[in-house]
Order: sequence, then C-alpha cells, then structure tokens
Amino acid sequence: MSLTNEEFRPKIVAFCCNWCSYAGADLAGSSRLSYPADVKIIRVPCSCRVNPMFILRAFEKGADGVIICGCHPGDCHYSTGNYYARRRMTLLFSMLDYVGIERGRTRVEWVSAAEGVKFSQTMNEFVETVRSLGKNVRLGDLRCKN
Amino acid sequence: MEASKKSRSEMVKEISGTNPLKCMKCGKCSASCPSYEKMDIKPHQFVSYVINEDVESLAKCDSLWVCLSCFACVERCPRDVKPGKIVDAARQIVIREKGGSYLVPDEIPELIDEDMPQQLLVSAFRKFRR
Amino acid sequence: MHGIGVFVCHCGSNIAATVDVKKVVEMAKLEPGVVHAEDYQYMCSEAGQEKIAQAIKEKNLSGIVVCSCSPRMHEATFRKCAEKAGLNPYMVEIANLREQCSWIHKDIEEGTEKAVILTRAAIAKVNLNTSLEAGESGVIKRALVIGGGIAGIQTALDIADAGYEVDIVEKTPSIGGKMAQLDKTFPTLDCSACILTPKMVDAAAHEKINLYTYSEVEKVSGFVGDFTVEIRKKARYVNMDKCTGCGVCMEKCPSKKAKSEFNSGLSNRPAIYTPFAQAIPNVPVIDPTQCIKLKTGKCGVCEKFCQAGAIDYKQKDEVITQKYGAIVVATGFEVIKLDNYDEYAYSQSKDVITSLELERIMNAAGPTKGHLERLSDGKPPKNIVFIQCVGSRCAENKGKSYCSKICCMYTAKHAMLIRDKYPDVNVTVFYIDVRTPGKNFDEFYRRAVEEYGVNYVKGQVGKVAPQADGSLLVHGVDLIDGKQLKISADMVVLAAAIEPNPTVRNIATMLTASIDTNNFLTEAHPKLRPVESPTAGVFLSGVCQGPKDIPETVSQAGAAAIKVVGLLAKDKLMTNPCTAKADELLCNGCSACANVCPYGAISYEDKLINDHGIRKTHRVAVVNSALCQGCGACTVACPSGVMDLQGFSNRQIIAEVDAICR
Amino acid sequence: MQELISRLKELLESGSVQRVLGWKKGDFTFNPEPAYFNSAEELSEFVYDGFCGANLSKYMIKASNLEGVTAVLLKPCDTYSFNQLIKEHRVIREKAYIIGIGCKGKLSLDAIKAQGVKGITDIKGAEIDGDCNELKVETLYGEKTVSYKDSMLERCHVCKGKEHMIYDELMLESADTLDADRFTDVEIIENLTSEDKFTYFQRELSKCIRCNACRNVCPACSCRKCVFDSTKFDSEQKANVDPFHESMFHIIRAFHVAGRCTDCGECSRVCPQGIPLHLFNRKFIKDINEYYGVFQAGEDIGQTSPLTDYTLDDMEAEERR
Repeated sequence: MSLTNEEFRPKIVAFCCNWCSYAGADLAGSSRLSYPADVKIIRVPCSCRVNPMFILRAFEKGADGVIICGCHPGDCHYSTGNYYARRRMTLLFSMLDYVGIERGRTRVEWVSAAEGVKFSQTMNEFVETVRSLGKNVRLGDLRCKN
Repeated sequence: MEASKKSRSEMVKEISGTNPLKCMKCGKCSASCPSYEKMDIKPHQFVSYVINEDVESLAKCDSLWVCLSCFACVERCPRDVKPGKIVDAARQIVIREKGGSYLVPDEIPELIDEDMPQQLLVSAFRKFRR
Repeated sequence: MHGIGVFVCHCGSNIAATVDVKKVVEMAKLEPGVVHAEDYQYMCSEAGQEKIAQAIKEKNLSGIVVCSCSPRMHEATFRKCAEKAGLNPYMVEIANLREQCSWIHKDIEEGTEKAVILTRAAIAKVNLNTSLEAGESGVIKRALVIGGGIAGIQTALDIADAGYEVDIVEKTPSIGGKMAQLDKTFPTLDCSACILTPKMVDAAAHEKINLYTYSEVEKVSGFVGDFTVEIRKKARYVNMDKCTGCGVCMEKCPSKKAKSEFNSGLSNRPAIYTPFAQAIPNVPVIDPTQCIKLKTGKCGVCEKFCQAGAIDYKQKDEVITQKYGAIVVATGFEVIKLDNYDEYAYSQSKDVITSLELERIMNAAGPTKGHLERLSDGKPPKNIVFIQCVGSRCAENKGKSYCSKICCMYTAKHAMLIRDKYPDVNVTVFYIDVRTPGKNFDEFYRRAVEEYGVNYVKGQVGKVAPQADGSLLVHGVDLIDGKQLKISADMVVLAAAIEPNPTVRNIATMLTASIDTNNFLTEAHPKLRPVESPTAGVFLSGVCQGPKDIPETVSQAGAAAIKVVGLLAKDKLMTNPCTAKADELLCNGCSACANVCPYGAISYEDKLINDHGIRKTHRVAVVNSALCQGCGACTVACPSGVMDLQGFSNRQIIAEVDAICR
Repeated sequence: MQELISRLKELLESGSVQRVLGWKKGDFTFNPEPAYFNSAEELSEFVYDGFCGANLSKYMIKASNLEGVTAVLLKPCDTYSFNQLIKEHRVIREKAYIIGIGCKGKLSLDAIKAQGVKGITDIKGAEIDGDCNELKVETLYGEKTVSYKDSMLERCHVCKGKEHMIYDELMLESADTLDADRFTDVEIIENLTSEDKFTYFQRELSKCIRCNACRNVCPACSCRKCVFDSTKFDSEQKANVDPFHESMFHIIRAFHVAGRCTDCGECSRVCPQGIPLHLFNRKFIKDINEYYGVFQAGEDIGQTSPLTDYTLDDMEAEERR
C-alpha cells in the first residue's frame, strides 16, 4: 500500500512546555488560528523535561515528526530549563541527522505565551515539511506495519 | 465580470505586496503627498478602492498619472500599507491591459510641458520602463 | 479497584460544534481501564461537577479524564471537584478539546478524530497517575515593591496599611516617578504635585514602609512565600543619617553641566543633586560621572560647605539581602526615542518637543518657571500644533503596535491649559481618532473643543519642516474637509508613544515572570487575573503591565496590594506536589541531577540500601520537595531514569506518546 | 617489566595495598584478562604487554567497596576514565593506589587478522620492554611478520597522549602512537546523504546481537541498573525485536554518556560483531567541541560537563550543521 503525498497525513508529536508554548497553543486556539489536526500536543512542565527517550519512542511508534516547543531562552519559568533543553536537543537532533534521519523531522522552536500566531505558523510549516518528507520509514517499528 | 473585477483588486494586492486592510485611515499619506491638490482620488482613499474591489475607478482616475512616485507616503505610512505601491500597481495593471501600447521615447518631448518637475521625468522611468 | 471515568464537555457549542462528543464518549468506553463515560453541556458548571462527583462515588472511580477546555483554565476546578468527591485531586487529567482541537479545526470528522486521540492519551496517562499530597511551605510576611512611582507608592501604602512590612526599591534618588514630573492631571486639572507629594510623604513616614532609593534589585531566588532578594544600594556619597537636606551643597557645587533628568534634559543640574525640590528622601546624591572631586580628586566644595558633615566621597555600593513573601513589579514606563520619526524634525528643531517636555515647560518649577515659551529663542509661541499617535499604533517594523492610551487625554489637557492661560495662542490638534473612554473623559475633550476653542483636525501630519525664519511648517491634511493643510507653527508637540521601562526585561528574567513582545509583563489571565504574573508570588502594578492613566494605575496598584495581602495573610501555602523524586534503590549518586537543578533542591546522602537482601551503603540523591519546583531538568540528566517527576513521570509521558502514535 | 612486578610485590608485602588490579595471562599470549592479585605469589600469573588493552578504571567501582587499598594499573588513556568516575562519585580516590604505566600502543587481533594472517597460535613482539616495531606471528601455516603499528587498535592511532591525568607513581616507558585525526571517520559519514548515512548505520547496527558487551565494558555506563534493564520508561529490552531497537539502544547509550565519555574506545574493542561503536560517541564529542568549545571528559575533575552546563547564547538546534 503506498500513499501519495496528498493523502498522507503525518503523525506529529509536539512537546510543549506548560508556561509558554502550551499557553501559546491555547492562544492560537482562542484566536482561532488553525493548524493541521496532525499535530498532537503533549504537555510537559518545561522543555527540559523532554527526554530523548520520549522522542525516539515516538518515532518508534510511528510518529513522522517530533517538535519541541519551550519558552524563549531567558524567559524560562524555571530560569534555566530551556538552556539545558537547547543543548540536549541540538546534540540529539544532530545525532539523528548523523544516523540518517531526515533533518526536517525534528525541530526545536521557542514560542511564548503571547505568540499564538507563531505557534500556528510553526505548526503549519512543520507539518508541511514532514508531509513533503513522507512517511517515516527509518525509525519506525516495522512489525506493526502492513 | 464580477470575477474579473475581483481578480484585478487581487492583482493590485499581489503586485504592490501590501495589505490594504492594515490601513487605519490616519491620512499621513495625504498629508505627505506633494501632488495632493492635483489628485482626484486622494492617497488615503486608494485603499478603499482596492478593498471595495473598484480598481475600475482607480484605473480611470488622474491621480494615477499625477503621482510622482516620490514614495513619501510609502516611507511614512505608520501601518506599512504603502499607498504609493498601490498606485504603482494600478498603473501596471492599466499598462499591461493596454497591451503593447507602451510609451515610445519619441512621444515624450510632446508630452513634456514647461512646468513639469524634473522628478516626474525621473520617476517616469519607474512607471514606463517595465 | 481500578476504574477510569471520562467526562466530555460540550462547552455549549464551543466543542460540540466541531467535535462529535457522543463519538468521543463511545470511543473512550473502549479504552482499557475506562468504566464510565458521559458527556454534558457544561462540565465546569455546578450541575456538571455534580455529575462528576456522583460518578466518582457511585462507580468508585480511581481516576478521571475531563475532556474540556485547556487545563490552564479549569484543571484546578476539576481537581477541587474530585477532591470533594473523595478522589485524590492528582488523579485528574484534562484532554484539551477546545483550545487545541475544536477551535482550530473546522471539519467535524477531523476534529472528532483528533479529540478521540487526545482523550485516549489522557486516559493512558491517568492510568499511571498516582495519588499525590501537596506539601506546605511558610510565608515570609514582607513584600517587595520594585519601582517607586505612583503605582509602587500606592501598592506599598495599601499593603502597609494592612499591617505588613513593605520595602520599595527605586532606582532614581527619589520616589515619585513620572507623576512627579507632570504639571496638572486630567480630567480634573488638579496639580499633580499637590496630590502626589502627600502620598510620598505618607510612604516615607509609614512605620511599615522602608524605602531603598537609588537602589536596584540585583538577584532574586526562591519562590512564592519565600523569595530571597539582593538589593544594591548605590553609593550616594552622602550620609543619609547626617544630611539635613539644607541644599547648600547643590548651590555651591561648581559642576553644573549635567542635564536634569527630572526636567527631561531641558535644564541643567549640579553634580550633587536631588531630582526635584520635594524629593523623598530629601537627601542629595553625587553623580560620579559629573563630580569633579570624584573624577579628579580636586574640589571638595560640597564637603567644605556641609554643616552636617554628611559628604562621604569614600562611600561604596552596599548589597543587602532581604527575604520576601511576595514581589510587586511597578517599574512604569519611558517615552520612546524619536529617532525613527525624523519627519517631525524632533532632532532638528528645539521647538519640536514631546508632551512630557511640554509638561515640564508648563510647570512652575520647570526650566521656564511655568512660562510657555519657545526653547529656541524664548519667545512666546502664537501657533501650537499637537501631533497625536507618534510611534503608537504602528506596523511592527515602524513603531509600537499598541495605543499608548494616555495621549488623547493629556493632549486635550495641554490644549485646554494653553488656551486658558494664553487665549491668543492658536492650538491645532491633528488626530487619527480621539479615544476618551473613562469617567468624565469625553466631556473633558468636548470642553477643550467647545469652551476653549481648540482646533481638532482629523488627519495625521506628514511632516514638519523647520523654516529659515525659525517657524515650523506643518504639512497636514484635513480628511473630513478633504483639504491638504500647510500650517505655520512656532511650536510642535509630539504625543510620543510610551514603552515599558527598559529595565523591566532584566527584572522579569530574574523573577522568571513572562513578558510579551512589547516588553509588557504578561498577566496570569488577561481578564480574570490581571494583576498577577503567571509566576506565583509576583504581582503587577501600573504601566509595566500595559498603558494606563493615573486613576487606572492607582486602582490596579490597590488591586495588586490586596492580592499581596491575601497571600501574606496565609501562614502556610500548599506546594506543588509534582516534584522530582529519586528511586534510591537504584540511584548511582553521580551528581548529574544536582548539577542542573536551578533550585539547589537535590542533595546526597549515604544510605544503607537493602537491595534484594544485600545491605550496602550507597550515595543517593535526595530531593527537597519544598525547594523543588518540578521543572524536570534532573530527570533527563539522570542516565538510569532513577530520577522521575511525579505527575509527569517517564512512564506517563511514554504512555501518552504511545497513545498518540498508536 | 621486572621492576614493575618487583614494585607490586613490594607493595603487597609491605601491606600498603591489599591487592593489585592488573592483567593475568590468558589461554594464549594474545588474550590476557583483567585480574586481582591478592598476594605476591599470585603475581606469577601477572602480565602487561601490547595486548592488555582493557581499561581497568571501571573495576575500581567494585574495588572501592573492598576492604583496604587496591593498587590499580592505569594506562594514560585509562586515567581519563578514572578521573571521570571520581567526578561522578563512583570510585573512592583513597581506595586506589594508582600506578600510571607506560603504553606503546595496544594491539587488536582483528587488525592483525585483517592483514591476512590466519590460524594464529602465538604472537611475539608485544612485550612492553621491547621496541614494538614488529610482531612475529606464529600460525598454523608458519611464522609471519607484521608491523606493530598496523596491528594497533583504532583508538591508539588517535591517541590522546601518553600523559597520565592522575597517578600515585609512574612506571615504564611510553611511545607515541598518534598518526591520525580522530574525527576523520565522523566527517566522512557527515558528508554522506541522509539516505547513505542510514544505509551505513543500518548495515553496521544490524549486526548487533545485544550482547551488552559495549555497555558492560564502558566506564561511563556504570549505572547500577541500566534503563534498558529497568521498567523506568517501559523500555526494558533484553533483545532487539526490530531494527529500530538497535539504533535506539546505541543512540540512547551514546546520549547518556555524552559529555562523560572519554573516548577510551573500549566499546569498539570488545564488540564481538566489530561494530565501530565509537563513531556514535565521537559524533557527540565532535559536536560538543564545535558547538560548546573543546572538552575532554576526565581531563579536569573541576570542569562542568557540557550537558550539565549552558551559556546564554548557545546556538539553536536549527543552526546545527
């Protein structure tokens, strides 16, 4: 079974920090700024809560793209969380590039509670990029696929 | 007809790259315009014609050819609506729709009158040398 | 018994219009662990909560999922509801079907599909939730107010009147702020100083209020109820205890070239100065960038003349550390720089001034002793033009996107005062809109037009051209008459936009309080919690939160004060139980977690561990749950997954991931 | 060599150490193994030569719990690991008497075999006292001679230097072996297309049998219980059930040791399938060096690890190369 790009609906997992990006997503919602339903948000207290294990697990279970959103550097609710997250994700995503995972499937974006527009734009862009890359075949658990 | 009208106003937006809905009708463009007196449609009114999808009237008006393209309005517009670019876009539409009837260099001397400011000649190149 | 209840809210039509709630209920019933699922019009209503409570009791639910609006909105509501019904409040999860589903999707099929998945993820998570108990922490009965303008003063007075200690930290040498610089206030035209100075005196005299002027907040740590703040008291070079405020030093000081900040740079001040006559405290400071003695070692005039012996050139900055239960930000505003609006010739002509500068010119204590005169030649102006919205209401690349809110009213005030005092002066106001919502505000503006004959013209000015004869040619337009106007004026007043004081960025960072793209502090909820920051224990007063006039600022200052008092009145605060916890059986004791903890909440102990019958002493991490704020940085630093975050545990998040990707 | 053995005897007999942690002879000359020596007599089995590649630092975790002081023999590169373990409170400095021993490059049987040598029965020329220029290999098919240099482990070609980072006393001479850049291989992979990168790693990793040798030998992988053995993430895996698990395991393992890995190369040395596992760790090391400044784990105990540190203007993930 092959899917053309038009039919292809990617699975996107977005990890959003509770204080900025999740609120930014709420603002996008209350401002009725749409983005594809392919994006499903997981609320975490801070971007520094995102364990590489979660990201790889998402890919394993069939996610086509993973995006991490947090407060802008300097604005972290916990002062320093996003600084750690920035280093961790830079290194992890660089490693994923290195083992041949397409670069467009991973992304880090800083979205404040006031940036509903940015949240929606980011998600639209990200979904478009992942859609153009097609189904994730390099990291998936192939047993579940038919 | 309805469709072509609409597409012309869309074209103005596309060519000018501006969003007329951003205008807050402050009138700074009209206050800045050196050719204001000679204009039948005033600079701050341009946007309404585009919003109301009446590019027809815009295309017929004198303002289009009175505008010096000095871009004072573009520079000063607080909302980044750039009325000068709308004029420019309307001109282009008119010129495009005329087909091949571009201004021929030989015709220019006849068209020049003595009061014509130097700036107009320079900006004429902006208008016609497309 | 294990059983999950799922409650799907219609939110009127907010959710139900784009999500088939019945289908969500159907699908939820198929999920493992779910024993009850129902939908209702408004789950957050009393009747809705009653349904939840009943189901918890009747079906003996061990956890619930409420599919409704954002957890930022009603998580607390549903947790309380669960608690009342006898369920641990942390056995509640919210699926955000409104902000993150129904409101952004139009297609009902698509919306429903996503809603089902979000619900499934919440169910997967709640299956792994554990009961958590909130801890308690103490409250230090003292508040800090950052900024000593009218907002800060009012907040401090109200808190102090309720019986709590308050410290005001003000970075300039005197409290009073921008209001002290104003001449008259709208819409009643009382003298600003006359109504402000009594409040300044009250603040200084109040036994519960402590002023740190010429001081800045340098470091903030801790959390609601228990902040530790370092305050730098800059060297005044004047001993506050000895100074009598006689003012001789200021008179005798030979260095008089510094621009007076208080007079908006329109007059000079000595190197040793108080910003203005009614300054509180009435103790001068020496400006080290101007003082000849401090710069060259020679002079010492002030020391010679000071009868009290209060001058101390060797004084050093002092850093004091104080503990607070609550912090109020009242940092106020500045007028924007006008570099981007050179068409109005502010940099080219001395007679183009800002409204704040006009305020000083009109003031009897100002640079012209209250006489309206041109700064270029001292002549009385005959034609004055006011230009509104300079730098306000602009596209983002051109200026401030917001309305500065106060300009319409103060311009009407200025125009009125000028026409009143100098009836032969023509006053023209170019406006885009006149915005006068507020008690007696529109009446005030109408009086300016009707009684005082101020000429209001609709249309923004294009440019101001200084002429050879010293006059200013104003290129304007009257949009109503459809005429372009060229008015020869001899003074132009610009209603420049206001912006938050630039220091607020740094302060917000120290407080971990969020800030918007315009540098205004963000409120916890724009409508329902307007004076609180999302950061617990931090409150907002005055223009730091958004443009405001004096009456509004004072009301907000009072509102912030009552919020502070409400906090300080408590003896104990419930702490967030979603804290980190180490599995001491397996901890390596490697210190990675402690290295990333921003709160110093992790320490190490040697513990005797019984590992499958083998007793051994191990170095293990111990989290102080009173200090831990639950960010989770440690959980990722821990390679063995031993450090976990309660409420957002590794397994819970993995379960959500699995449910979403299923 | 003799002086080393005499010194060890002296230490044991004087009672200043209770045991020696070193290597003893294996079944062949080319497979010595780590061992404790509790008495001077036991030292007759002691050996130290070009085949003693094993990094003994990790054994000190257990030895730190034993009674008394352990004399541990550490090669220059092993001392980085030991330092890192001190930093992580995994070993107790006072429980170790560190004899920093010289190193002239360690040998790889695979590298010897790769030179076309089969049926090896004995190898001479690996003695630490020798000049380490040539190896005489006895095989079922006669004696062969191979160059010492060509027979070294990959890690010795990119040697960190022959200086000991921590020791109580130094013994034996070293010889420089550095003759390659350690990031060359990483760079080659980086420059492939993502398709080719994937193919390369899939080919390598599909050999993985999840024997956990890499994990067990790694001085940084010293967790009392590995996440892949615990239920902490619902991630316990005893074996690879699908191709992704191999990469998941190795990526996460590399991430967990990032900023802590000293690049000792033990993972690649012990992998029975010959997977170049160091390429994962080196990628992280290379990125850390490029993005956050050059960092060598184990060099300086006082230095913060790059992953528990930050600067306000670190680069963004999207700016990665």
